[in-house]
Amino acid sequence: MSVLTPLLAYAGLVPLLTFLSFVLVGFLGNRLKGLEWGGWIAVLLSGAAMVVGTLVAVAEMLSPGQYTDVSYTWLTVPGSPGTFPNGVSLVIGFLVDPLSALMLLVVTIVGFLVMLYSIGYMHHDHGLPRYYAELSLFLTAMTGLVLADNLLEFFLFWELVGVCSYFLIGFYYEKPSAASAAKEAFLVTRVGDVLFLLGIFIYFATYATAGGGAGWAASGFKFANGTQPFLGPLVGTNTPLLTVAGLMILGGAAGKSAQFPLHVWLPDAMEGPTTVSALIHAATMVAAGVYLLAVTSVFLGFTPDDQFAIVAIGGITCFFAATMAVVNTDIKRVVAYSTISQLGYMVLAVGAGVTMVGMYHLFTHAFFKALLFLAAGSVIHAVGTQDLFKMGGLRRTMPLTAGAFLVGALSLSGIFPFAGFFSKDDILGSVFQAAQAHPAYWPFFLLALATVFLTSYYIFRAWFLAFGGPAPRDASLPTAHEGPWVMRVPLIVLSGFAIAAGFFVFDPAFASLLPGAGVPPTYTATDLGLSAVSLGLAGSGIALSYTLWGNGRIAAAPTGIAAQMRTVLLNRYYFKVGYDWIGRRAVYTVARSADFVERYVIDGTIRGFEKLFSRGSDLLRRAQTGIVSDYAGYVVAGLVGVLLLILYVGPAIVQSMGGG
Amino acid sequence: MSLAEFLPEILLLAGALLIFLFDVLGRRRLELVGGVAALSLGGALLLVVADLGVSGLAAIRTVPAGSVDLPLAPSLYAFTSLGFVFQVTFLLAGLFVAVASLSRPSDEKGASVFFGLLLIATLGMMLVAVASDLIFLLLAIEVTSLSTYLLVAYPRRDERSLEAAMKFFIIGALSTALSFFGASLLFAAYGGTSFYALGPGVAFVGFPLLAEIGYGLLIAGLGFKVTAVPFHAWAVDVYDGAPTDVAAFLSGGSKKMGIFAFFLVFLGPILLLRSAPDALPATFGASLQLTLGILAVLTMTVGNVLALRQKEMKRMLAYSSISQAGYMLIGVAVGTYPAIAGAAFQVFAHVFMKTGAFLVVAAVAGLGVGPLIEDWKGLGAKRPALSVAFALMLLSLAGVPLTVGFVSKFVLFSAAVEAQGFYVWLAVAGLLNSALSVFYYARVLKAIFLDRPDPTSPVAGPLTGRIGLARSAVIAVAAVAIVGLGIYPGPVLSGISTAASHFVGIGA
Amino acid sequence: MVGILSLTLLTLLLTAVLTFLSGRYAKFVALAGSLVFLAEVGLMIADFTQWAGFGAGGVPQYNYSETYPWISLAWLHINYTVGVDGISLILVLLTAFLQLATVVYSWNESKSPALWFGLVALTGLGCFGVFVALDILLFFLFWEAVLIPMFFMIGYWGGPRRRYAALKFFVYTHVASIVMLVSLLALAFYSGASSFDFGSLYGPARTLMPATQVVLFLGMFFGFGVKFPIVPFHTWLPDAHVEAPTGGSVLLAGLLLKLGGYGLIRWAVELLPTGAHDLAPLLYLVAFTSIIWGALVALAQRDLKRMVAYSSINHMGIVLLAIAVGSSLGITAAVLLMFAHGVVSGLLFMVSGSVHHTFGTRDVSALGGITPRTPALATMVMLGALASLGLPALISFPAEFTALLATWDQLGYWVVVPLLLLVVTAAFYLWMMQRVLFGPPKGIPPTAHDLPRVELAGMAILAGLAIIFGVLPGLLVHVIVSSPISGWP
Amino acid sequence: MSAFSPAGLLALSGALLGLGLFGILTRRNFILLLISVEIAINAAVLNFVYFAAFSGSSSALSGQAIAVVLIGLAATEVAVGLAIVLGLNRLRGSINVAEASALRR
Repeated sequence: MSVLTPLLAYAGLVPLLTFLSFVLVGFLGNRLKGLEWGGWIAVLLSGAAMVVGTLVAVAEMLSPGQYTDVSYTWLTVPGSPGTFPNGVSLVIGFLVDPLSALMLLVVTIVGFLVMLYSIGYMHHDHGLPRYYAELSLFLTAMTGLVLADNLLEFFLFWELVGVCSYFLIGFYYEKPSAASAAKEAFLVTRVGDVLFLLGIFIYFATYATAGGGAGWAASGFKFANGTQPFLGPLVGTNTPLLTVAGLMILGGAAGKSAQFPLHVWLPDAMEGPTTVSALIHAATMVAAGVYLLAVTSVFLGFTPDDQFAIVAIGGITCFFAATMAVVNTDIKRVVAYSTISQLGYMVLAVGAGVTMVGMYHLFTHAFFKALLFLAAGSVIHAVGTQDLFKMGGLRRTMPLTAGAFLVGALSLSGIFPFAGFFSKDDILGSVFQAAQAHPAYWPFFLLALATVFLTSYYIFRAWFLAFGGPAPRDASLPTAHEGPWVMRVPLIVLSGFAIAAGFFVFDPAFASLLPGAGVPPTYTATDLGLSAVSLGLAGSGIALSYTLWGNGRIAAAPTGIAAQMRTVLLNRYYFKVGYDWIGRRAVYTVARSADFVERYVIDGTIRGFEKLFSRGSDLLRRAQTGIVSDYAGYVVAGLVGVLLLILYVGPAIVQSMGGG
Repeated sequence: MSLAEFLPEILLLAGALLIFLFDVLGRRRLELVGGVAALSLGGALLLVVADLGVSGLAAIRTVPAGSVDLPLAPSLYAFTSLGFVFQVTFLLAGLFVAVASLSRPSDEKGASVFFGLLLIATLGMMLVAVASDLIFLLLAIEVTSLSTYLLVAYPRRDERSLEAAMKFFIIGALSTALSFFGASLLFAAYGGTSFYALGPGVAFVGFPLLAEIGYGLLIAGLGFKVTAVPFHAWAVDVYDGAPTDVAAFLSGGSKKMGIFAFFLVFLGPILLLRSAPDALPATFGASLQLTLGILAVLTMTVGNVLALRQKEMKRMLAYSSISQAGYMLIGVAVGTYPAIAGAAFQVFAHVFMKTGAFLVVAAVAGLGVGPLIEDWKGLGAKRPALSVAFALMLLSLAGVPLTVGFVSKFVLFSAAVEAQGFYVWLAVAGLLNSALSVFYYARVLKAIFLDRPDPTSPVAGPLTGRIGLARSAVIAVAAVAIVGLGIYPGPVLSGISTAASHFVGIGA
Repeated sequence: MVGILSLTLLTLLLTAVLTFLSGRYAKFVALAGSLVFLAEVGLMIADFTQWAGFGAGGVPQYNYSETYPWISLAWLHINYTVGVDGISLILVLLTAFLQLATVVYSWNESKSPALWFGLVALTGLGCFGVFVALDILLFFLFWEAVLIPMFFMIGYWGGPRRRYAALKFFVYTHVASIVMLVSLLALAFYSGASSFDFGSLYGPARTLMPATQVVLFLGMFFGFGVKFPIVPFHTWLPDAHVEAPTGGSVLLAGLLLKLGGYGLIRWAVELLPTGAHDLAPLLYLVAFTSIIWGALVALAQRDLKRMVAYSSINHMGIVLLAIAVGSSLGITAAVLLMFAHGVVSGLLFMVSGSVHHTFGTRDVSALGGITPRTPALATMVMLGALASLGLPALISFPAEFTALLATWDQLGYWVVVPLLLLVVTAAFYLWMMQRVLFGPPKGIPPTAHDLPRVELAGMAILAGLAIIFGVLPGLLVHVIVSSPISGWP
Repeated sequence: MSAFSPAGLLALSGALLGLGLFGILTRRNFILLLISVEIAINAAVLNFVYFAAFSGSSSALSGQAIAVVLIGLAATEVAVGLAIVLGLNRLRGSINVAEASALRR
């Protein structure tokens, strides 16, 4: 306990502050030209949110393991016999526990820095009130997600961050590619969301009455019960149903964190402003998938089968995404692929049972990846292109940016003593250990190890192409220059984090935010050996990169099988093509055929009836000849008919119906 | 037998004789003869209402309460509450037509013939309502038939009227022959013609086949009156060709008489089946009901389908009239007292809707508007009150809520469902048909209220003709009754329901 | 003493009559009437603490109930009986809001305004009546009464094929009501209930033989289902929507479809629980068909209104699914979803209407990049679409979530079907937004202006509801669960 | 009375009715139609007279009386029919019923 502990109950202030920013900027932004269209309000309030967020995190550090939950009933349905005998309560609440405190720290700090950076970066754009409002709303949703005290609320904010991401990717909505990318992002993550929902249903229904008292359902399906997990991880229950539930959660996480095979949207999401990429598509929202896995593993737990699936997805993704980064020529997309790849590492760690190690990497990654993006943004801001092959020599005109990018790249590559080294190394070590207990993990460990080489190769390729060499390869580029102070300060701060964040966990107070195996990392002989191997791989990656691309060199285009592989990689393994085919061709064709059936078969039948009646009317009226003898004929025919009915048909029918 | 019991009928007869006397004396002004007719109809109506036991009118009651609703003894006539209800209906139809006709030109030729025959025809119907013997019934029907043939033909210079009368007569005579032949076969089978002899609990003397054929012939013969399909074809031509006021009377009166005749003739075997299943071939009652049910469905469906694309207003109303007869036949086919009550209420309601509608058509024709539905375009703006009244009548015919037509159909179809089993399908058929009917009523409403008049149409002009006070009053009364009974049908409906329950011998 | 329900009926009737008679001041009368209506409903809700509970003999009681004999024969007892429970109250609230929003939105109606606003008031009257009537005849009377104003709205103010659409709408739904009526009558007579009152039907009906219940339920399911509408009896809906004027569409989608859902819950499920239970597989099948079909066909539409219409079929399919599930969670979800759909589809139809008169077309592929020119309209398009595809913090989300949770509870993995179709729903709305709102401007006439103030106000009412109750669905659920349904197995 | 069989008589009256109906259906001349109707009615008269011979006394009207009334009715029918045919003949100059078909459909 400390003086700050009572603050934990007010963690809800963080989303509230940013929501206030959303409302103010959203409604008044158009009249606040002097305040950068409300941008400064957003900066101020996100700064306040950062202060509160940091204080909350510190308070949590000072009371290790503390669970503080404040919640409000959202809706209550009374019980009925069956699954929910005591009714269903859905609540909205704010839970501060070590994990959420850590996430709060990341989100508010990066959020504030990006907001500040935006003042400079976005200065010349139109629609700034919209931008700042949406970004504020995003922070609201993201901090809400972080503080969610139950899966439903988690999902609620999860969707909201998704829609903010949708709007921000589509910020330059006049560009068809941006509009299309926004839609794609929404749709692909939606697939994951649907799986996530199914997972929620399974958990909710399965454990409705578990957990003592009136049961989990009646208590709002909360993660925590005051001071401890409500249900506790379901260790030892390895039922198929729970495995499916875990897989569904993994599906949701894969959608949000762009894991294989739902990774396609993230590179395209780079259509949004670079600031958005830094905040949403590098540091926070995409990490929410990992956070989801972590939260699930802490409060609900995964079955062993789930864990294997998670390890597999993580391992495949980190390698698979890295390969695509190797050939890409767009500075932002290279960084985007590296994000997917790094998220793969985190997923791998969570799957391997060392959740906190994954979260550790999430923490360091948020800073160095945001740094990389903001540095890239600085470059784009200066030269107006994202094509690496047009750039060159920018270290001369933009030394700070070059330095920042270098710090980010070193951290990403896992070079000692940068932040990335500690966390990534921790993952490799932990998975190595886990693989000894679970041999099936070995291939994925090897993939992760190989990725270390690829990572350092592609990120330094990007650095050499952009900053190395004498001058830009495309002479038509404008002369680059550093951005204003609002852009430089975040670069400096983030560089500081990218260098130092790795050491934080060696402080026990901070480490209490990551309570679990593997944090802080230990360094046994095996670990040191593994570190040496990975450092060696990273170093050789840098070396190869320098050989091929250093000093303004352009490597010769590959030939033969390598060229073919390059085409495959440039086409992203044809995943996008395939998904497009499913979406545009398969589903749409089915929809068109349904429409055809709708118009001509279903509705056609109805119209057939209409015709029948009007034809019938005309036909019957033809019998009204006006000639009385015909009418007499009808009478006689009717008589015959009536007699037949009474004497023969009627009795037959009546008898067949069983007498009277 | 006391003559006083027949005071209403005598009043009608006396009125008719007085009118013919005036005619002989050369006093032929329409107001005079029409006034006599209206007064005798009104007086008779008052007396019959008193006979129904309506409180406050006991003093002028002519039939002793103790002789009403007695079990049918072998006699020529018997007084039943339901019969009185039908008498009220007939008299209302006659009165409406008579009063409305007062608005015709006072020097019109043949006025005394018209009003005299109107009274005689009503008299025939009144007698039908008290008949207790098949021959008495058929003769009473003949009284009405013969006078209505002549009523249709009374504008002697009109070729259309004469053609209509000719058709009416030929089919009518054919039906008469069939009815009497059927009656003779029943006579052969039962050895008598009293409904008591044909009714429940009476021994059957032999020749079951003759009885069945006899009933079959009677369906055909009486089917003519109720315009049951396929005995209906004359009706449209006759309603079309006849003077519109006469058509109003035919649809409001003579058809209803047919329904009552159906009750009298066919309820016997149907009820017999229920009380003594072995008196006739066991399946006969059911197969009779089946036949009547099929006839009902056929009638309403054909009537509606025929009306769907009809372009002339009068013919459309005539076809719709046929379909309405189909609904009423449901009551006969079901044969329970709620169904009879439903049919009787439908008959009662029909006076206001259909007779009223024909009277409006006559009024509009008097304004110089043509016979086609499209000639009515834009009338809503020119004659809003008349148009709204007409709209109410059509909506009521369609069975739209808050009109009497809705209540009557609701009760009728409820009753069919109440009988359960096979009869539920009659309700379904009836309801589907009422859905179908909405089409052509809506078409008329659209023409009147939504469309603009053609420039050549009289409606586009000043439309200065007068409708006349008497006719306006009748139309207004009918419209008010439609809404009034639609919102609060309570007393009338429960009276009819009680009467129907007595009619089948429950709680007599 | 006239109770508040009768008073409200009277208010609506007076509003309708006065509106018809007040010529060019009709809109003011209609607005005043709608506000009074809303106030009365507000009073009811404010005063409503909980459902009246079961009375003697397990007969459900209703709040604010009134009974007067109407037709009383030996074999036929019909009363004027009205009353509400939580379910009806919520739908009444929806009625009041939608009527107000429609009046506001169509404030500038220039074609026979007296007639128009009168018909709007009549529709409100009919729907209100349906939701509060507790007697077969009274219920049917209001049920049918709704058709007439809607018929004229479509037939007189509609698009080029309005006559066809109006007739189709009328006949289709009328035929269905007839089947429903016959089933209700049969229910009354076969059960031997002492009157047509809901209360006196309740006990006898629930004890009917299972076979009878199944047949009767089937009839009612068809009758109510066409209003839903259920596939394959749904083709009246797209035609009616496409041709209907905007206000008509709003009321049609927002209120008329709810009549079907309400009727099914109150008159079919509640009275024939065994029938509902035995026919649940059929209901599931139909619900799934509607969900899949609605979403798929919507995906192939280019006309904005048609798209929204088919998405309505999809959403009402989920309502049906939740009703079929039948647990208290399911029924609650169904009612909440009906409220949600009423608000959201109303908003979307307003949006479609405004798109049409702003740009002269509703063809999604003919439009593009309207956001800069008409930001308010674009915002509303976005809000409507997002609400419809189930974005949290907007009203559909809590409803869909509870509905699907209830579905999982009963059906297990079948819930994947509606879940996957959520992706398709998202797909067509996103495609529509991408085309219409984003990209380079296209198909924008030089005269196009942003929303007139009244249209924006009408939308704002609904958008506000979508947000308020999206954030605080508990306010609605608290009322909904206060009904006999919530006491169900 | 067991020896009594009405078959022969019924055949006769049935034939008469059939003849009348045949005439009504085939003749176009109004007068011939009237005669056909008469024949059909007389089939019923024949039945009444014949079955009256062995009917009990339960009937309020004896068969013979009915027969007489029916004959009178037939005469009235003819009178009305002739009135109509006269009017028609005066206006159209023809008594062919098939030619009077202005009212139709």
